[in-house]
Amino acid sequence: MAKGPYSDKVMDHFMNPRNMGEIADANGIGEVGNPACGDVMKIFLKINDDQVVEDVKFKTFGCGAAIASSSMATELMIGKKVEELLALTNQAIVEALDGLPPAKIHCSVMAEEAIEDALKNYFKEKGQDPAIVDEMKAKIRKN
Amino acid sequence: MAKGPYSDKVMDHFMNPRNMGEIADANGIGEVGNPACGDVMKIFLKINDDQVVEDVKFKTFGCGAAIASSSMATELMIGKKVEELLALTNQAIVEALDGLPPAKIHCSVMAEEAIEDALKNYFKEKGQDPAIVDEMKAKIRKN
Amino acid sequence: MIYLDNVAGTKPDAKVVEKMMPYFTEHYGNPSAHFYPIGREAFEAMERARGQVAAFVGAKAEEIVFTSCGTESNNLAIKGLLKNPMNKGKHIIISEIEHFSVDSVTAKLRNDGYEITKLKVDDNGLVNPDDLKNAIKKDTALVSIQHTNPEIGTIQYTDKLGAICRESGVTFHVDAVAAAGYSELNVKDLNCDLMSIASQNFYGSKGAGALYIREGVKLSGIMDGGHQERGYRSGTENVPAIVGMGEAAEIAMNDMKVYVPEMVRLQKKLWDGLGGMFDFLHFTGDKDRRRPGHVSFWIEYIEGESLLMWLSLKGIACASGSACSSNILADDEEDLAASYVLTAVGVPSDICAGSLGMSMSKYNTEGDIDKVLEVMPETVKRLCEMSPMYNRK
Amino acid sequence: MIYLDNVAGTKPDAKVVEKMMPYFTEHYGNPSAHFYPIGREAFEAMERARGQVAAFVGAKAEEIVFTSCGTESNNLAIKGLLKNPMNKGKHIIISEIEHFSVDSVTAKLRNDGYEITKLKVDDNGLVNPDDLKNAIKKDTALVSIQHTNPEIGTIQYTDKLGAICRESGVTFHVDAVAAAGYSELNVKDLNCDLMSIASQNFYGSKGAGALYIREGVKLSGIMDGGHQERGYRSGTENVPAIVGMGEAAEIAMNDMKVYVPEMVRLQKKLWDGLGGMFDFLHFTGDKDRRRPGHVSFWIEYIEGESLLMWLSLKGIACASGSACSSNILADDEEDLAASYVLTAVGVPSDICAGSLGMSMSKYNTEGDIDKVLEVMPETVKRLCEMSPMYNRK
Ligand SMILES: Cc1ncc(COP(=O)(O)O)c(C=O)c1O
Ligand SMILES: Cc1ncc(COP(=O)(O)O)c(C=O)c1O
Repeated sequence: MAKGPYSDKVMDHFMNPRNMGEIADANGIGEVGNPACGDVMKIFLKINDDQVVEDVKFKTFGCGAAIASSSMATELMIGKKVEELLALTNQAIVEALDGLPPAKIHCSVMAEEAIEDALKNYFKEKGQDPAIVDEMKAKIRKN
Repeated sequence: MAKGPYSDKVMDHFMNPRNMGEIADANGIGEVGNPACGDVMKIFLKINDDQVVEDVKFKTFGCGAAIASSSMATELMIGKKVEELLALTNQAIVEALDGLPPAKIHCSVMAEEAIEDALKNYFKEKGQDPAIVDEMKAKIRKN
Repeated sequence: MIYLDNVAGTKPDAKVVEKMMPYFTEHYGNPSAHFYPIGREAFEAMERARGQVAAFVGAKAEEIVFTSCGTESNNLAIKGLLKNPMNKGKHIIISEIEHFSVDSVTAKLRNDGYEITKLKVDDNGLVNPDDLKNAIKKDTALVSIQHTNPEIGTIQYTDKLGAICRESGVTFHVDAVAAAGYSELNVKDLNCDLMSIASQNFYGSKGAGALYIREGVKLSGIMDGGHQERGYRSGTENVPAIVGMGEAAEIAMNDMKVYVPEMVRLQKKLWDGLGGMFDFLHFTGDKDRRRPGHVSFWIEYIEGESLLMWLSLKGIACASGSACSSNILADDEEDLAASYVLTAVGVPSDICAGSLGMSMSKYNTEGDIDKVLEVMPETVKRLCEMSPMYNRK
Repeated sequence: MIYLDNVAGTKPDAKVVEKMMPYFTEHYGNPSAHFYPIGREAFEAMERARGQVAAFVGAKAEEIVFTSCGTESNNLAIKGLLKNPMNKGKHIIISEIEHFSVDSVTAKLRNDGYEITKLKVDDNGLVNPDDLKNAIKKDTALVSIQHTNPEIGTIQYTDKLGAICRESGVTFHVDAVAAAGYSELNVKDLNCDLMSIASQNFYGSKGAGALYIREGVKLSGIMDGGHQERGYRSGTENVPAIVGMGEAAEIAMNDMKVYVPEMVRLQKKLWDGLGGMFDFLHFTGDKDRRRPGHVSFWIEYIEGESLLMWLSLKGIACASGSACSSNILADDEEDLAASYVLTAVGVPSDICAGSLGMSMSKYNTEGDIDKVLEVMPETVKRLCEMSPMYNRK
């Protein structure tokens, strides 16, 4: 049987998405995209006091690549520290999925942005300035 | 088997041309066309004292339609009086051949012209003004 | 696999393939070679096919020109007419929901000084004939309006549009690629001057299209060369595909009265089944004036491609109206813009991301439709659960 | 029937037809439909074929665009380059003996303000590379010179012509339609930027051609629509024919080294046999630089079509170089002008009315050639007897 435009990994995450759903007591929720563009991605984070991701879930309205990117992103996030989350680039997601068609790379970018948005909301909820996320990210990525 | 662009009659006259050859003692020889245009048609007439075509032969350099038109023309000429020859139009030749492709109609026109040329030479040989042919033709065709 | 994307091309009829075969293996000659049987056979087969296609659309054989596909027919109709020295008009009228091959040909002509009017369609995808009447101007050279829309299935009032064109002396081109084999197509009844069809849409093979050119309409060729097809279309003719197209036309002409009513019946079953299933499923196109066997819709909360993928995994092949999936191999994201057809029929782009089209062929069975109706609920449920928008309501 | 008109198209290889079959009967999907197997299979088969064709000409798969025939490839190469906004040049160089599809495309471009230089050929049909060097100007946009002439068989110094173009930074298009399958075609060795081939000339089926477009060369599409073939060629792809072309390319690549030398041997036999037969038979084209298995000539006193017809009646199918017979169905006689190729190679039009071309395929046998050599004397004798010019000498 002919393979589709997506890798086996993408198809696996599309058919069997990991960590799909919501977290009732999430302390960081990120949402990016809008339906008019065909994708909405929402990420729910539960970060413990050691700043480690204890639980993560997602809901995604979008194409196969968007669903797989969200699913893969959550797998890569669990058990990670906040700084590690910020080091997680869209390329890392693409690689973990064994690639995406060029026209679908933006889905992995959305996943990265959703994580960032969730972390900003996490800091905001803690009363901190969400801009800290940009600073941390800039520092991490410089190295 | 698929038929060619030519009718069976044309093919028959192409494969088995009637009256092909020359007449040593012809008293009217007509020649039209030139090789650069792809056709040369030559008609040899032997006309007796009653102005009846006793014998006719042709030689033709040309396509299938040219050969068949010459051959058919000679068939239609034999035993005819001079006036009758002048009444013989290219359409009559085309009809006798069960038609010719539009691009090949000129071959039948050449046959008509070759007959005319042969008659002019016949009258010239007899010491008469060949213009008589044009006059006779005009008169015959008017009716 | 249950194949429900027949507007993208049908399975060729076995009788068509059988007729084509000898033109690969025996009668492989070039139809321009009239003087030996192997060429002459090819030529005669092509002319027989021309007669069959002509009969199919109510035209004379001399009014049919073979092309390589529907797109080429549309390009030839439009560019051929406008670039012909006899044409003086600089104004073209199309509708908002034409196929790419009409829409982008005319868009490019804008650069050459042509003015394009795109007629609006109503929410069912229909052009209002009065709008056409009002849009025609002194220098209107061409009206090109499709017969049947492949994405939303709507069938225009082609005969009325044609009558208006004829009254005004404007050339009327009908893109009937999605219609041939499903609607009666008589060029006289439809009042058209030019009509495009493509073989692979009615059980012929890929590689052959045709353009009807009404006697007296002056077109220039768009492919220059050895003057095949009376100069309208140079290049060695695709004899096997053309022979197949002739056969397909004849079969359709004979069998449509049998298979079309059955397709309409199955369409109604699918429509009613889906309509009763979810209140957030919205049909697109006109309910009555539509291609037999064609059902198209969009679903709130659910993106088109992911639905398409799930259905494919369940063994159902259908079409996504979202440009997103059809251009998945595009080099950049700009090609992922929303379907202009959906926008034109007023589908709200803020809650719809891609529609789905199911188009049957004469080969689909009641069992196929039952299967779709069985698979849809679980598939839609699954995707709704995953959607961040579903619970918001 | 002994088929000796292979420049007009070959009998498809049985292996090619076999490979094509499943794309009519099973994998009939539209290759743009990536999300279900029946479409994806079509897509992948097409891409496999692209790789095969690319390997055949020494290119990368991305550099191959599929078209419907050689004529379309030539149209796309020439119009696509010149109409692209990146092109500024207004001067085109071709030879006097190009195929109609190059000759008439460029002739039409004259109306759009392009200047055309037609390089003379010598009596063997060869372009002198120095003439090309001298003809290139500052605003030369394109040089289009065929690899192999189908009528007289001559093979140009394509690599040298290409080197000159490259040195001058001018785009070089090679019409290799009559060459593919008979000469080694490596786009790098030939220094070309664009190259046209057609499947039916090397044991593929009708309905598929290809254009090699060197990476970096900017072309506009000439068929507008759904952006298939990366926008170079919109329209549903002829998948079966494309699959066949890929297979034909692979077979040719593997087998040419076996069948080409044999074709050269038979060609020599035919050439020598005919040459020794009549002193009024004149060969056309270059004796050494010629398409394997191709012998062409004209005979004093004898018109081409009648010879062609006689040979056909004797079971031998070959080509007449006289436009006369190829346009037998033309509406008027103007189309019956003498071949410009013969004129260009200095054949005297006052004693020559049409040449004959015999072009072998890999399927011709020694027996075929023996038969031709047996039939020719009686046929020529017959026509000489009938010719009013024969005895004049
Ligand atoms: C040199 C050359 N170029 C172009 C063509 C046109 O190719 P097609 O007939 O596939 O359109 C031919 C046809 O034989 C040819 O010999
Ligand atoms: C309405 C319409 N026009 C034109 C086309 C283009 O036809 P083709 O794909 O044969 O080029 C299509 C294709 O499905 C179509 O549906």
